[in-house]
Amino acid sequence: MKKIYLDHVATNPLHPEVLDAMLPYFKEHYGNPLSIYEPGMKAREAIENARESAAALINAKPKEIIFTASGAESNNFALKGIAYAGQGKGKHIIVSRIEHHSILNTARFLEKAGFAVTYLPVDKNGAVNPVDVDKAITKETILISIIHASPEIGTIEPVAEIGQIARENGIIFHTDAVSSVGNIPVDVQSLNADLLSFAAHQFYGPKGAAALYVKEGIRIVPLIYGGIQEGGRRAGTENVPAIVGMGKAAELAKRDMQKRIDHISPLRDKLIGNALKTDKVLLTGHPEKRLPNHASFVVEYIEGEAMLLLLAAKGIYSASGSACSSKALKASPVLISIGVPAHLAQGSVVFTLGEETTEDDINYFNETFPQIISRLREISPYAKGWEGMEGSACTAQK
Amino acid sequence: MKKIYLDHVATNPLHPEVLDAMLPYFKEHYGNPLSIYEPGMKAREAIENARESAAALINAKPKEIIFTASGAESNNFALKGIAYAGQGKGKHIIVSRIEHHSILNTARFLEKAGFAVTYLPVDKNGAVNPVDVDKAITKETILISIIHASPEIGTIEPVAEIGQIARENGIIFHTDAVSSVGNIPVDVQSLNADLLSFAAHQFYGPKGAAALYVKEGIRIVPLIYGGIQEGGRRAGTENVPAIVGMGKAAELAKRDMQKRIDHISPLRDKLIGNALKTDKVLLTGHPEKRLPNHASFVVEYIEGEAMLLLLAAKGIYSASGSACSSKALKASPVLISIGVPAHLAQGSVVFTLGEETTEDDINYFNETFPQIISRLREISPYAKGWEGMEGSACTAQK
Amino acid sequence: MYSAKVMDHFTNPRNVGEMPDADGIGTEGNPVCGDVMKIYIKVNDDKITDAKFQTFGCGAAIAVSSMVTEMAKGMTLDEALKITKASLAEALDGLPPQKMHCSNLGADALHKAIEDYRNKQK
Amino acid sequence: MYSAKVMDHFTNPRNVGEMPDADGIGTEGNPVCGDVMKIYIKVNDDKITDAKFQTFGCGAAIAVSSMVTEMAKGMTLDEALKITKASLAEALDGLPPQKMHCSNLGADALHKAIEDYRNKQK
Ligand SMILES: Cc1ncc(COP(=O)(O)O)c(C=O)c1O
Ligand SMILES: Cc1ncc(COP(=O)(O)O)c(C=O)c1O
Repeated sequence: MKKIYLDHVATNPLHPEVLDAMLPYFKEHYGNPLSIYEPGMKAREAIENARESAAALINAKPKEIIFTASGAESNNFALKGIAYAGQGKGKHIIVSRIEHHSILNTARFLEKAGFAVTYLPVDKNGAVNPVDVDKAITKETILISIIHASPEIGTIEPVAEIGQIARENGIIFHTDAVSSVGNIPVDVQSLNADLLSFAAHQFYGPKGAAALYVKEGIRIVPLIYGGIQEGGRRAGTENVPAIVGMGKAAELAKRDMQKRIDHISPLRDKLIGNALKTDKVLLTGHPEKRLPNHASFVVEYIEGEAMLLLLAAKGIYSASGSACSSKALKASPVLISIGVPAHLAQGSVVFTLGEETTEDDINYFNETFPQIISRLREISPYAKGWEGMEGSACTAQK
Repeated sequence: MKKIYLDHVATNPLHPEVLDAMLPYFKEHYGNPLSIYEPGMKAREAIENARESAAALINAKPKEIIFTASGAESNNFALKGIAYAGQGKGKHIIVSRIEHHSILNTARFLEKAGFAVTYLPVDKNGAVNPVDVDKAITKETILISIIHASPEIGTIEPVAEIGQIARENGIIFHTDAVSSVGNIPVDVQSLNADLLSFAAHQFYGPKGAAALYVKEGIRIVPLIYGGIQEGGRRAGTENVPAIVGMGKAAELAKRDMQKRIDHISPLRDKLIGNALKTDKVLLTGHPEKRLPNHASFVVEYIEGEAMLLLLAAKGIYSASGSACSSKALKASPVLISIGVPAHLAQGSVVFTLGEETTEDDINYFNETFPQIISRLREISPYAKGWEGMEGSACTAQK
Repeated sequence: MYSAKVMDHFTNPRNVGEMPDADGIGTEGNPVCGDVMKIYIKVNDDKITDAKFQTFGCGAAIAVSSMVTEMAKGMTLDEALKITKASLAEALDGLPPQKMHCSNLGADALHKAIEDYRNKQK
Repeated sequence: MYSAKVMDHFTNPRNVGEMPDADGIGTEGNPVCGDVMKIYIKVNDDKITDAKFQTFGCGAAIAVSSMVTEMAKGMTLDEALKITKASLAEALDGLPPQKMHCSNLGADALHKAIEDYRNKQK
């Protein structure tokens, strides 16, 4: 059976060249990068080369890159590290309501530790209004953190404007760019970012390698204390092969970025155009300002996980923000924040394309998706509308 | 030239079977383990299998294993996670003076956050006295963390007794077993450990995979917030291949443990016996209660980094706790804590053997090491004794 | 994640559809929670002669609906009232823990349909 | 880590050893810090005709000692006083930053030896 991977926002397959670049660091160059003999020094050099490639991808300096093990770690590090470093100045932080869990849950932790957090609303397309950021700033504000692009609805946020506002107010600005870096051009200078999180597995690199950009001169308290790795800012024996893989993946992403976008974006448009022909299928997120590989919908009257499973049975791999498909068993906060009612949010489904996606894949998808929708609607008690649906909130079962 | 790797305490070469086990998770099974389609579910299964193997290695239950990315992360997680979870009960923590930096520096961070920390002394062999632990306990004590075995001097601490004392006093006990797990039998039950850190790269597994054992029923605050990975206790897309590698390495370590010890330990004894024949070479750490692969010395009148470099030029890779070889440029706190004077600590050198070490390797080493010592002593102004050495502390240059 | 049996009942659900001449109808769940089951029964001589369902929900919910209608057919009403979450999960070779409570509404919906039928008889 | 030149001077140090009939001796550093250099010079007609060293220290320290004695030989005392940390590091094709201050004591030790010589002349 055909296998069509349309869940690139969850993780990417490893690029074969990336694996090739990594392999010597499992085998010959196994040394600890702190060691002063050959297998260690080779590892050290490889890390520094990877740092250059990672920096180049976002137009930063190599020494501004701190390697971590995941996007989530980068986000935790950014929020806690700047909060602890800046708490003498003030204890107020601004984030949006559509941040990734690794930002939202860290913000909640900081609230318990005595920080005040403002959670900014978004409009129906999922965009933060820079005016709201400006209004939320107080004398106590030390950090603004806004996601660059939502993995769930694809919307690209006006991060440059928000960064500009932060800069004018002397406030540190972090952006979670895990779902954007490698997929669209990201430049920390033009985004006015002081900190930026990104992860290799989002651009054909390995899992286990990610980074936090920290602008030169900004003080950050470590999340992981220990030895002198990463300039004393992130301890732990370096995951050399994964870091090497991140470097290679960054190099490829920089080289192939436009080619990838030119290939993926028309296929994505074709997918969206076809999906919207089916009745009661709605695009979520911004119609234009969205990740070029990203198509996200709510399909009325049916539930997301059921769609995923039937699609998977046809070899199509995708994701959903439905409560059923997330083990958290709560309707996606992102969909709720853009005003999707909870019963509609259950019908969420997200397709994210990659460089290996072909026109044939999309044709096959375009045939299959409407069939699956109608099959599930045949089973649904709501197939003709939401009448009879009780409006009560979902509490009893949770 | 012969290459003899005698720095297994820094990191281990990857076992070829481990790499073979990992490769499919870079290639076919690249999915996100949270996904509900095939490439994701295969990854999920593999992680759960690895969890079983990791748990079996230390006689824990699979659900008591939380995967992390490094020994340092496990240690940070343990200390901060238990401190934050228990701060309502008390704010006192006990550690020893010979903990790894990832414990010591985290303890210092917690001091800044309002916790009191007692740093217990050790005897001349580097052993903590359980009586000292008992005496240090106050009503406020919520956590005791003692290293299982020192990577620098090899001493194995009386962790079971200390764990017993902790248990009798209703205090949570953590042990940093990064340098012991996989090298000697470690059983969380007989050690009375509530938490235990270990890392795959210390037993022929990959860098980037480590774990924290947390006894069932013990509440820990996450270090990395985000999604629901690792039962919500450690977020971030899982480094599937590395975790798989850790599982495989744990399996091999369990299977081959005694065989490895039986092979390595006599070679290590031969190395020590020969080294001590040279004048003014002193063994550091406990003469018997030490890691079976561990030989550590101070060599008088010469400096450690110079030894390492000359050894490396002969193909022998080793480590030192000398200030020169550590980028921290401070004499090893561990050596100072066992009463080695700072000028002697400069002559520190550590050899740690592995399963691939051969009798031939040790013979070659035993020939080479005395030559290098005498060569450097020929250059040294102290070759005939420390006379003329000023006793002043080292401050001006640092 | 799901047993082969769940996947079978999910991908080839039995007894799907409305039953315009049903003797009893029971609905359980709420679309806000992600799962709603509507069970229709035909009753003759205290026996369930036919059962159908309509379900909005995840794979588990659809499989449970299919299974509960299969099991109910041919049972007396009192027998059908003994169907439980646990017996349904067992019949499906198990359900993932997080689905046990949210998506396993088949027994409740069936019991409501029986209640509905009995109320109509009064 | 180290340049080829450093490694060469470290593994094959020039001018090693004591000089019992030295005209000037200079010692710099402290074993507690990890590096001590002792420089011996022979002086004739205001020129350094020979130089030797003994060093306790790391690779950089030994290479610096070797290099400073090589450079000094044949220089006048005033020329030798112009040797600096920077010129030594340059002659060695650079030193790692963390070694620049700790292990680069050659110029200071040499200058002390010259001072020692001059003091003895008074
Ligand atoms: C005892 C001990 N604890 C912690 C660590 C840190 O582990 P990692 O380097 O994997 O972060 C080490 C490293 O070797 C160690 O020996
Ligand atoms: C926007 C965003 N932030 C953070 C993360 C977390 O990254 P990771 O899964 O590498 O920890 C993700 C994951 O996909 C993401 O999309």
